[in-house]
Amino acid sequence: MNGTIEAPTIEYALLAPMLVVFGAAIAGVLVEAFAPRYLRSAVHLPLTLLSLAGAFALTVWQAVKGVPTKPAAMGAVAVDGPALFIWGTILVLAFVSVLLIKDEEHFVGSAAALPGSAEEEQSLVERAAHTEVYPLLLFAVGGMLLFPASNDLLVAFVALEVMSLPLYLLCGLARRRRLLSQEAAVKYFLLGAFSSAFFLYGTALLYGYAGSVDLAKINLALGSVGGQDTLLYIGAAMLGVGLLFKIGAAPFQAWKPDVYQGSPTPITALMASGTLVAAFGALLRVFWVGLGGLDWDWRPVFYGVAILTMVVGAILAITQTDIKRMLAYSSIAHGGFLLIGVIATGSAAQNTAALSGLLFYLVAYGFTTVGAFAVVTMVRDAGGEAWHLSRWAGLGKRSPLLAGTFAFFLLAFAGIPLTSGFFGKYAVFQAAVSGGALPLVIVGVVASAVAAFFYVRVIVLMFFSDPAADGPSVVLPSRGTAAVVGIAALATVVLGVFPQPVLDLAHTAAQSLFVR
Amino acid sequence: MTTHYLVLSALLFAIGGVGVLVRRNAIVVFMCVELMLNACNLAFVTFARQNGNLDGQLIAFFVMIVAAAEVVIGLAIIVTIFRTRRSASVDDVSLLKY
Amino acid sequence: MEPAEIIQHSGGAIGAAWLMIALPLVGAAILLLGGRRTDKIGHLLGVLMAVASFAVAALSFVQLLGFAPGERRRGIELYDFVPGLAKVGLLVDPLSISFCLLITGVGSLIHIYSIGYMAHDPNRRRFFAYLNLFVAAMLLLVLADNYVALFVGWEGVGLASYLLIGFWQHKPSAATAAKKAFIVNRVGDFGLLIGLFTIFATFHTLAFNDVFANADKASSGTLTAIGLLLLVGACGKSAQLPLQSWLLDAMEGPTPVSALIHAATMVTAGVYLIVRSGPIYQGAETAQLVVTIVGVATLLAGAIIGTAKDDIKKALAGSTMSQIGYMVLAAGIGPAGYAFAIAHLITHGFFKADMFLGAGSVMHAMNDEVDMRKYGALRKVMPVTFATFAIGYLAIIGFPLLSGYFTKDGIIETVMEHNAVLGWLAVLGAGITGFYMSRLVFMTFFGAKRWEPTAHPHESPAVMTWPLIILSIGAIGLGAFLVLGNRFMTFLAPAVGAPEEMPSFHPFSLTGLATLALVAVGAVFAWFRYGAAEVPAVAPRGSFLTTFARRDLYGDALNEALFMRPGQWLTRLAVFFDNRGVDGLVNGLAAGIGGTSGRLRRIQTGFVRSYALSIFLGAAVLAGAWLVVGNL
Amino acid sequence: MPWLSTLMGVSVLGALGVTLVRNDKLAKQFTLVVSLIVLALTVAMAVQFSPNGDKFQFAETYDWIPAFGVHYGVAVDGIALVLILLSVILVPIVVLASWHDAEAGKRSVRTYFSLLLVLEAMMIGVFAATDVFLFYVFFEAMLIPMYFMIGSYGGAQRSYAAVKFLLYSLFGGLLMLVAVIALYSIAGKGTFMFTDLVGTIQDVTTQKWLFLGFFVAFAIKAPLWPFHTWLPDAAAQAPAGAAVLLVGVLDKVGTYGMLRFCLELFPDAAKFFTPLVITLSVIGIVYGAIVAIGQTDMKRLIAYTSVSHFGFIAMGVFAMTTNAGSGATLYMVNHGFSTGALFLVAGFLIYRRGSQFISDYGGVQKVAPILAGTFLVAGLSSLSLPGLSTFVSEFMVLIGTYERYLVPAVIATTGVILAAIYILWMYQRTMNGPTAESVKALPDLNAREKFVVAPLIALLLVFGFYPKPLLDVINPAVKDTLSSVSVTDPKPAVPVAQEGK
Repeated sequence: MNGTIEAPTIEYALLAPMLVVFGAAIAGVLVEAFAPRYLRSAVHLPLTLLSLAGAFALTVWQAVKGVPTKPAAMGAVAVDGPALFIWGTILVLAFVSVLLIKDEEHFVGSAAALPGSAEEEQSLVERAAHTEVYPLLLFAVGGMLLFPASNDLLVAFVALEVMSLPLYLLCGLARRRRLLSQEAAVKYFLLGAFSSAFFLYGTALLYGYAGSVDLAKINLALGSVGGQDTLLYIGAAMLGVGLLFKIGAAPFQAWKPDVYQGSPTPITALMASGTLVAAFGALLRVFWVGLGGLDWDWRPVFYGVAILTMVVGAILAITQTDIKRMLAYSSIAHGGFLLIGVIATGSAAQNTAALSGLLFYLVAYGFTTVGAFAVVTMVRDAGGEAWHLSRWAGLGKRSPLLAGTFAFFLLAFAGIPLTSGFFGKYAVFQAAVSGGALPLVIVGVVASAVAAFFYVRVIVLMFFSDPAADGPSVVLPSRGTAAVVGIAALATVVLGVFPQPVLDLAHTAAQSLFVR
Repeated sequence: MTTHYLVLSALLFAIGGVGVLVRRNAIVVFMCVELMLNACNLAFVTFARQNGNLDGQLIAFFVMIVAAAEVVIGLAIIVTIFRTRRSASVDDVSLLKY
Repeated sequence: MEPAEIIQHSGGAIGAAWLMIALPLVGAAILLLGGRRTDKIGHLLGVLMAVASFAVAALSFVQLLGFAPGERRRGIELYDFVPGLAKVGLLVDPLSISFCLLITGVGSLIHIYSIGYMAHDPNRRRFFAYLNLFVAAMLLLVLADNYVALFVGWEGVGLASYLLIGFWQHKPSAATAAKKAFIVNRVGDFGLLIGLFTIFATFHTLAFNDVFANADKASSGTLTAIGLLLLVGACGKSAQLPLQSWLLDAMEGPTPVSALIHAATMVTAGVYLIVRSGPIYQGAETAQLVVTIVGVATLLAGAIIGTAKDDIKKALAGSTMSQIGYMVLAAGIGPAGYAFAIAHLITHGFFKADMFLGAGSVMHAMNDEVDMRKYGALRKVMPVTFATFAIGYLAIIGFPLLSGYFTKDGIIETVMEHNAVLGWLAVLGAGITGFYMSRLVFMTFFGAKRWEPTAHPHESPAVMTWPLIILSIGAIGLGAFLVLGNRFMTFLAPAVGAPEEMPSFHPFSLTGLATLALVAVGAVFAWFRYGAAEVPAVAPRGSFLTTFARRDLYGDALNEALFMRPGQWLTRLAVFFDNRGVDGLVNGLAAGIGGTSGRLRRIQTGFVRSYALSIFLGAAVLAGAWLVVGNL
Repeated sequence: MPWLSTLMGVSVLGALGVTLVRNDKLAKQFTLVVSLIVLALTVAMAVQFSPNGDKFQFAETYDWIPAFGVHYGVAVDGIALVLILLSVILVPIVVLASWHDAEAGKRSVRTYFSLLLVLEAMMIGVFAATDVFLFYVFFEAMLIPMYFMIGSYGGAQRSYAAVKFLLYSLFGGLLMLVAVIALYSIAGKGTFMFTDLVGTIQDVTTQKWLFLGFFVAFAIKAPLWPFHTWLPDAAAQAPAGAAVLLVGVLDKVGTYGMLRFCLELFPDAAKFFTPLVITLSVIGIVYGAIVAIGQTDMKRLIAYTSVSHFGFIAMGVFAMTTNAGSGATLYMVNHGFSTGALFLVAGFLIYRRGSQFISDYGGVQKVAPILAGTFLVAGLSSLSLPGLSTFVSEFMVLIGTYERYLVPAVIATTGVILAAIYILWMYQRTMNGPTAESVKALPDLNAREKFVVAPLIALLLVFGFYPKPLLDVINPAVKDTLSSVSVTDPKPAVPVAQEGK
């Protein structure tokens, strides 16, 4: 390599969706800087929604125009079938989550003010609001888009941080229960930083091994380079730590319950859906593209991780008394199920099946999750959202429709037929079985049987037990929230009865697999 | 001879990691994380030298910038929590558990 | 000589033989579904149906006599009941028609009698419905041309007896007795069912014709097994040892029911089954031997029980056991015995019905008092009842020239030829019969009045006495008519076969004289103890033997010790095991998972640093695992 | 005409309709009408069924999820047809029977009846499904409406019972799911159509594992000993109507599944496991009966009798003789009617007195003769008294089993005695003896209740004396099944010239 540096070529068209989101984010910052306070939210909301919608439109256009077969931006970013599918998913989920956020009930007036202090009163009186939420969210979404599309580890690292940092902040901005919120932020931040350090170290080692951070090059090196396997293995493991942390796979799941519980519910919804999707996208890309030649080595390791994750998620959820915590553990368990799909690699056809199954699962789970958290935002009492399960007793009698919807979401989580959750699980398990991971599937079904218990428990609470005297009331949802619940429920039904279209889409997306 | 640098970076990384585990003060914990990042930088640079390309050194810069961004966010969060709790000990923030 | 072929038949009374079953069945249906509306006509309809059915039987009989002896087995196709298993048809032959006549004839008389006996019972309609049901089921049992249909009738009889014995269900004792009767019968049916299964497994058919035609082809082992299994069934229905225990409790039912069960239906079923299944038994000596032994044992046991009972009905019940024992004994011998078995069955039907109805008439007069120690000297106040009862009594003890004399002696003679030991035991039985029947008569109709002050005995109304008179006529003459000149044996031969040379009746055989002598001794002994002497109002403690007899030879005690108590114990054990064991396992598993969860969630301490530790260690483990796997 | 889809469609539309009706009374009548329409349609379909025509008739097949090779495929053979008939006959009866049951619960009456119709659609679907995956979907989805019916409208322990029922069945279902997936991948046909899958699995070891996957699910559903403990709880807590559908129809899916899937898909494995299954069945027969004798709660007692009866059915299925197979299928139908009648009459009794405990009754026969009478008839059908249809089926099962497995059949026959004990003892304790104070004022059956019981008893009697119509439909289907398992009836020791008669 000589000193001359040739100007990089950037396929802006391909990257358009990301650029739009990031652009909107920056614009948002400018709004914060110059627009008068009373205007801000009025400007932010349409800006955010439009940008997300636009980005989605561009993604679709991209997909229709034809999936590129080689990485973009000098091999830094790969906009391929899976990436586009994941982008679409993330953008839709983000859009839905924004509808939740719109209702500023959730966010603190001024984060700097001490809880219960005069300042806070003041900020409440002024109806002050952290409208920075929107640009922050957009940055996070941008990161989510970049993360699974990043074709080299450096970009992946940057994307990881771009995605995480805003979320750290957003976690701390809850309006109610601010101590918990701040604690969630601190925990998420410290642990996130910690884990990303591992990711970075892994990158360094792999760079040392392969002489490049480009996934394709690393994969090439796997065959050629010899003698430095230790470097390779430890590096891969460290990368794994960073990615599995984001997924919340055991033993890196510890942050999930605390953060999910403490954060403002809309942010939890975004994290539980968007972040998870992005993280899985990245995981797949790193391990299938970057370390694809190594799968005989990492599959067994993930085997263990998957089993542990499913078991921990399912078992710990049983005794939870806080709805958000319970959903967090359930999302851990689902992460385990999804990992089954990651492991089910093999022939090209096999990979396609596994990948498409995984993608479908992500969509199905994403929607249901957002819906579930949206319902959580609506069940409130004096102290804000009623998180404790005991407060949900008899909800089915007070407001059958909402409780019914929530029960439906729970059944979807449990994977009962005629809900999206069932086909998600089925697709993944199916792929795993034909991939020869039968034992894993058996653990999976046992885990889902255990998991079914705590979903059912909530249904029992809502429908079969009598309402508490001072039980929580269901706030009349803002149009946004109502829309979210509606969309989620609709998606859960449609994907549960006519999954074929989405399956086809996922299949075509997976057809090309990841570009190398 | 580059192995010495690698060992050093590994040591730094380990020290940082252990620091995160043993120190109570949030700021210090965070500093340890920074230390880990810098250990990575050292590794990058070393490997850059070993592999004879500039990528590693380049990456180091990226990492510094990211680290800087992290500092901004991190301090913001830590400061708010310090204001509310009058303590920066990470062991005090343990309301969320089980 | 072998049974004749079955000729498919249609037309005439025999063609309409199904009416015999249908009529009473319809009667029962109308009365049960009709509800209170039919209270008025209930008893009349019941009687009408029974009599009509008797008419059909009589006509069929006449038509049957029209055929040459070899053509007297007429089969009637009805319909395909269970495809591949059983086509239901009727078989009208000398055997079944004899039963039909007995059932419908005596049955009708009992119906008529019941009009008077149940006059004051609010549920008389239901009573007649059940009676009709009983008759219908019994007719199906004897007319069926295959074992499935027979079994349907068989259980139908069981049901009817359950309903009738428990007719006064508000009395716990009645309800229990009914239940006991059904369950004990079920034990018998269990054997019968297995028997049918074996038959089907062997022949792949359950039709009498095909089975009997091919019986000789089957191995004697199989035939023995079938024979014994059928015997179990027979024991259940005919109250033979060891399944006799229900019969004495069955007295809880209204007296006409007892008459019906003991004389015309139910208990005779077992004898019918054995005789009908003759071809099978002829291939299995062992089975036959067992049958005869059971017969003898029961006839002695019944007699002994009869000696100690103060309850008039129970005493009669004992005698029934004993008499059925005679029939079974004869049936066990083979063609030589069949004719006598059935003949005795018919005559017994008459005199036993006569006596039971007589006893009913007495109870009716003594406001339902059954303890004979509270009777005495009734012959004057109830002349008709006494007269008819006396005839029945003389008939059963085998007083010369009355029907019992012919039929029972016939049996004893045949048995004697067949096996002396059994023969002498049968003679002994006859002697005991003489004793306990005399005892019964003397305690009831002779001696001093021992009535309750409230009792104002009176003769029963005509509707009750006329049946008695008719029955007693039968009790007098029927035996001679059937036995003399082997009339009945020749008639029956086409159905059940007959011995090579017909037995000749010789009145003054050694056996006959011995029997008479013993009976006389018994009667005289009874006279001195109960006729001439004063009968204590309360039963004396009596010897060990007496208690033994009073307690039904400890039959119930035995059942209780062997089956009931262990059964209850087993049940409790099973329930406990089910709740604690099986279900406990299920719930335990769930609880276990819950507990694990409760403990495991404690690792989520809430301290960042411990989370970090888990990440750190996780990373180490991951790397370690990777190195291990990678270097494999 | 797409008969089966129409049937399901009508029920589903009915279910939606009910939720729209504003007034409860109207909703009930509406439900009744809908269920009667479905019944009428089914009968109309049944009469067009030609017993000796193709195996599956009224077939409809559309792609549902090509990606998984899943079809919406429905059709009926003799077995499925009679079971569907059973279901649609029971539903209107149950509707009529539970006229007031829902009012006890705090939840709306409309929900209850709409759930009932949803359940009906699924019951039809599960029996009609010719696509294994579709079958599974119905198999699992069925749980949900029943779960809510028990949980919302049941007795004191309802939520415990409902959860136990759901999780237990769900667990079995998930094991089956694994087997279903494995079946699909191993068969490699790319389709879930039953007929295409038959005979695809040749390797015996594979068959064994898949068999177990299916069998356990069915054994839990049926339920077979020792997977039965959920049934007494569920049945005892469910409202009488729901209990009837639960025991009468839902559980039949288990035995039906054994006959249809376990046997035809994995014949060798089925033969291999026959001793095991027969043993379990026999244990269930005796054990269930004995435990039933010891029950103090009427509904639990009836539930345990069903455990015993399901033992008979499973034994008949796995005896693999024409008689036993047809008998078992007939048994499924008869048991539906008989237990249905028993549960409903017991329900009436309990509704009057407000207690399920046998000890709280006594001498009811005196005050409510008709109720007692119907109770007795139902009870007698449960102890399979000749003249009632249950006898025919039990006799066929036993005789068919005896042909091949002598000892099990003999042991099973003791169930005949035990049945007499548990039924008659319950009857004596509730109906006979001196009338208990607490039931002195018990009213007898009213017109509605008579209408509920009459058809059941009529069916029991009619098929008790003339089961041919049903058997003519069932026999060919069973023969076909057995031939596809390639077993033939054992030959008699003494061949008799003309068979049958």
